[in-house]
Amino acid sequence: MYQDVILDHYKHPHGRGLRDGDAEVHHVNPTCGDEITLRVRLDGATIEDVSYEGQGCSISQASASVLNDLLVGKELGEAQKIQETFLELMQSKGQVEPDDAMEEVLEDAVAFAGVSKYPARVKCALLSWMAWKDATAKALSEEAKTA
Amino acid sequence: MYQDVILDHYKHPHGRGLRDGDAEVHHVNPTCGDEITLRVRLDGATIEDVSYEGQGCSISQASASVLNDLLVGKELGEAQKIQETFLELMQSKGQVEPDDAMEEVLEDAVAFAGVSKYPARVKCALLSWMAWKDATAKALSEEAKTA
Amino acid sequence: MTQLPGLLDTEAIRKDFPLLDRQVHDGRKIVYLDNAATSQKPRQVLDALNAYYERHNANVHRGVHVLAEEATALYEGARDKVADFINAPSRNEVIFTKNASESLNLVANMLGWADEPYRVDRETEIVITEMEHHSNIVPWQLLAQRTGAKLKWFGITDDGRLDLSNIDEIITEQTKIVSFTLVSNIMGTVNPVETIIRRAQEVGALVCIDASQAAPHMVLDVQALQADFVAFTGHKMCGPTGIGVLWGRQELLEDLPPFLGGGEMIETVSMHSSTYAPAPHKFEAGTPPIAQAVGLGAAVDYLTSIGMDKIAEHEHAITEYAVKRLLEVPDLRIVGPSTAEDRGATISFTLGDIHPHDVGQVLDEQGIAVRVGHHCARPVCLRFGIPATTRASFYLYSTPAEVDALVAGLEHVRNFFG
Amino acid sequence: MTQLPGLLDTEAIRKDFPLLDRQVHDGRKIVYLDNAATSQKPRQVLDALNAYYERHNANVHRGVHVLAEEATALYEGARDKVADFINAPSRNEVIFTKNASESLNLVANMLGWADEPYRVDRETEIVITEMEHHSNIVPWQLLAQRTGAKLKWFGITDDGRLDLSNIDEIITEQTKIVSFTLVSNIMGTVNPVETIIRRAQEVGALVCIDASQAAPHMVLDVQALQADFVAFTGHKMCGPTGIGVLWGRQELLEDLPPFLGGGEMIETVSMHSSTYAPAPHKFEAGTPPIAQAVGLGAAVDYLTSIGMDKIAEHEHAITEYAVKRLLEVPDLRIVGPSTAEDRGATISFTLGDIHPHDVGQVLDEQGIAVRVGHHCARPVCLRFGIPATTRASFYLYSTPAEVDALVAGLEHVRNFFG
Ligand SMILES: Cc1ncc(COP(=O)(O)O)c(C=O)c1O
Ligand SMILES: Cc1ncc(COP(=O)(O)O)c(C=O)c1O
Repeated sequence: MYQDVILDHYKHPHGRGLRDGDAEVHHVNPTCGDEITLRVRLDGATIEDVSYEGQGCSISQASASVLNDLLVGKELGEAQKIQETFLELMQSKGQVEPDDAMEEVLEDAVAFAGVSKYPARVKCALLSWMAWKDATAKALSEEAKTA
Repeated sequence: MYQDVILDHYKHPHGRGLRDGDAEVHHVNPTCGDEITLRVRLDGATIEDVSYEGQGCSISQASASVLNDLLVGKELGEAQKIQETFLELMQSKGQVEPDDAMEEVLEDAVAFAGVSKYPARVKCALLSWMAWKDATAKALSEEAKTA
Repeated sequence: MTQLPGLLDTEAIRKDFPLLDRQVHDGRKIVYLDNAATSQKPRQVLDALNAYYERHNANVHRGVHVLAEEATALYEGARDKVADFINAPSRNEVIFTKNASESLNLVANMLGWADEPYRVDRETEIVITEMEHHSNIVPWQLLAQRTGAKLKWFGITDDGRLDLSNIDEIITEQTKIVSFTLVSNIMGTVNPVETIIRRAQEVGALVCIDASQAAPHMVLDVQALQADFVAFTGHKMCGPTGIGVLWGRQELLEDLPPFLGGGEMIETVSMHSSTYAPAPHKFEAGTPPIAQAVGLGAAVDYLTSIGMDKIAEHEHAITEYAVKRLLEVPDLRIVGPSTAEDRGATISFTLGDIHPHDVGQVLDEQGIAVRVGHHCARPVCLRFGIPATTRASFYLYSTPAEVDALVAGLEHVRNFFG
Repeated sequence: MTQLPGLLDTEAIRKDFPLLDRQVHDGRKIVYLDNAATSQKPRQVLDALNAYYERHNANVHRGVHVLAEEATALYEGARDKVADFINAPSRNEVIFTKNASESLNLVANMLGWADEPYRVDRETEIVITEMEHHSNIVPWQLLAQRTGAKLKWFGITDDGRLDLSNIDEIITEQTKIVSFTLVSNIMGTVNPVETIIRRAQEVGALVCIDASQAAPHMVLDVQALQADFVAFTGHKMCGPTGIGVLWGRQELLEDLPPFLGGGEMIETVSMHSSTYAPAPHKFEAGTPPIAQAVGLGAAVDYLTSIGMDKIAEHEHAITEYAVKRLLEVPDLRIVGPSTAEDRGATISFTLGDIHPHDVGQVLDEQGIAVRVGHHCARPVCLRFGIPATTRASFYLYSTPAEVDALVAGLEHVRNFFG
């Protein structure tokens, strides 16, 4: 399961560190103690930044790095689609062989296909993605409140 | 386990019915619902009467009848010895083969030796004996109080 | 051999159950008619237990090694099987306990510690029935004592049915919970769920169904039942001892507080406070009965492969035959419904003045295993003014020949004590 | 092969454990170092389970037929074996539960519902420690929340020992109960029972000992311990899942109220009220884990046949060797005592910055099963400011070669993430 891509992202995470954001969340994987603090900054429907800090295994760290790569600069609708595709891949129990279409959407994130065979690690891979979803919802609802 | 002696006592119980007594107790075997109400009448250290009423299986009924046979008219010390010998026999798990000495003490009650192999039935055989012990203690303590 | 319509191929089925070959008392093959107490286990279940221990044993959850993942998959797979078996809307509604008694205590305790609107307290009423197993009486007595709530119950008619004539007085606006058995473990009565649930829903009371004597014998569909909780036990349905189930509606399991605290049921723990995992884990403290859940999963597979509807049909045929044959025995009185309608394959009776202990013992000498006593339903005995009954209870492997053996055995009992 | 003084004949012992032959990941023989989570089961225990189900299975107590008597004798015989194993003054002090977590919850709930002088309420204090398993934390947190009692605890020193420097402030006249683990499941620390018990007795507090990590590994003598309650779990000591034990002093078990209500635990039931059986039955509601108790009895026989003192000696030798070898691994830091003195065969460590999940996964790929995470003792991780540890834990069948395999595996982990 430790694809080179994953190890690369783990050793050299992209976009790590907390920067300004519209909403912040703190998520924990209770079974193993992985933690992430994640902020989202939106500009209308565009994701300006996803910044994060946390501790965890290579899978959860690399996954946050890949998320940063994939989502920053995207429109929310598109980001949502990427998130859903990643979720589908991770819940596939190793049954889904990523095809070209999936690879186009997920880019580096297809490297996580192997992780989906390990139920105990799926949560690690999803930690940052769930945090992102939560933070985005929060940012949007705060925006709605101030609007 | 159903020796003829037991069946005889069951079908024709001796001394059944409640008569005057110095103390009365009501004992229940909670696992099977066997019940006995038993009275003891003492004359000094002599057992004048043991009267009883109850419902239960052949073993518990026959045992009460045998008890009445054995204990009425006896001195308390002797009765105690009979009770203890019977208890020993019943707790023997079928390991004790009653010898002449035991037979002399227990008379008909040796027929219960076979019952001791059946843990679920030992309590039936002992029900009236435990009630007798309890009632006697009660009678003595009431006597002590009024003395 | 007696042929009845609807019988299963018991010759084939009995080969799956090693214990049914057991000989007792000098070579008599056992006639096992104590299925309401516990069922025998098919080879398939024992194989699943052995395979688990010999190849996959590890503690579940929290593990990254291959055994831990296999054990977790097997354990959670058993939850899926049970969820399917009872047609649960979600697998997360299936809680593994140690037996039905724990399941019922779990419900009582959830409600005792709950906040409004579920809380049971001195303003509220708890409703049960006179035909409950002690495991569906004592938890509610304890809850009533400890909260000040009032315990009420339905009585029993002369033919062993629930007396629902005063349902509107028993179940009232004060009623928070109604808990009753789907099938009586002493009389075999199948109770009218719908009538009771309709009234409970009218007043907004929760409903808990004790399905311990139903799950082994009939199609159990928690959605069709419309109850809020359903409890049953593994060992009566071909599963191992040490495993029970509580099914509960998801919203309730989310809202209600935990019962036992410990490993597995938490989300995060600090010395100052803890938060709890979502259901079902919230209610499964400590290392669960892993092998036993796997065994129950295999039992459910086994029963499903035969078909719960077929099993019900088989038992109905046996019951009809048994009722008919038993009523031919002089002085035999059935305690409970004396026909095969709306009743399960459990038949309690008295035999003249002969005490059930004696009946059971003399039957045992002939190799026939029945249960005698109050069957953990003493209020039923009190209701009928008897100290105990003799109870014969059948299952998917029971045969008409075993009914005949029972009847012959009872004749012998009568002669013996006659 | 490395020869150490005090080792058992593991070659012979390992033949008893079918799972140890298991191959994982393309033919690697498993190196099972997750014994603190659960132990493997010897053939002797599986045989006892199979014999029970194939020949003797019936519900216990209340039965007059031969199977019921055999099952009862086996179940109660297991109680005798366990009583002997822990040197209990009376067999009636041994309560079978489903696991150690239930045992600990049982104690907490007995006290929560007890009358004076045992009652825990807002005037009283409960004492635990920071190194408890969640199963000895959460029940007391729940009890404290529900009764208003104050929860206090002993801290941990830098080398993973209990900090008893403030014992007189922690255990006071208000303390009703002190509950602590004999051996830490995360650090292996063996705690100084005597010091704690002496102080508890001074103030008249009850003492509950969590012996889950002790009973499998050392001589456990409840009389020598002088505690009031001792809890442990079957699956960690070669027994089946689904069985735990609570030992309690007879007078206490007589005085304290029941917990779960139901069949088996009653003396007599009417709809209006019930009375309870004497201990241990008072605390065993419903059909008990019969086969599991029988299996635990066989496990206890097995352990005794080898000798608990010999097992302790073996594990001490393995631990000494493992500590020495592990400390040779660069960047490896042991969390807990870094010698083999007063510690059990459970060793937690961190490996540089490599997350334990990654350590465990890469070890697993080499067939080495360790546990990673907070091991249901999150407060210990918080105390040391780490999210998790990697934990290797040994048992009577562990060998020096397995220690070597672990060390080689860790080198590989370092290279992989280096
Ligand atoms: C120290 C300690 N206490 C309690 C427990 C709980 O045991 P169980 O999970 O069997 O209830 C464990 C193990 O999980 C333990 O290691
Ligand atoms: C109707 C009913 N409810 C509850 C129970 C309790 O089940 P268990 O003893 O497995 O907890 C039983 C059986 O003993 C039963 O027949």
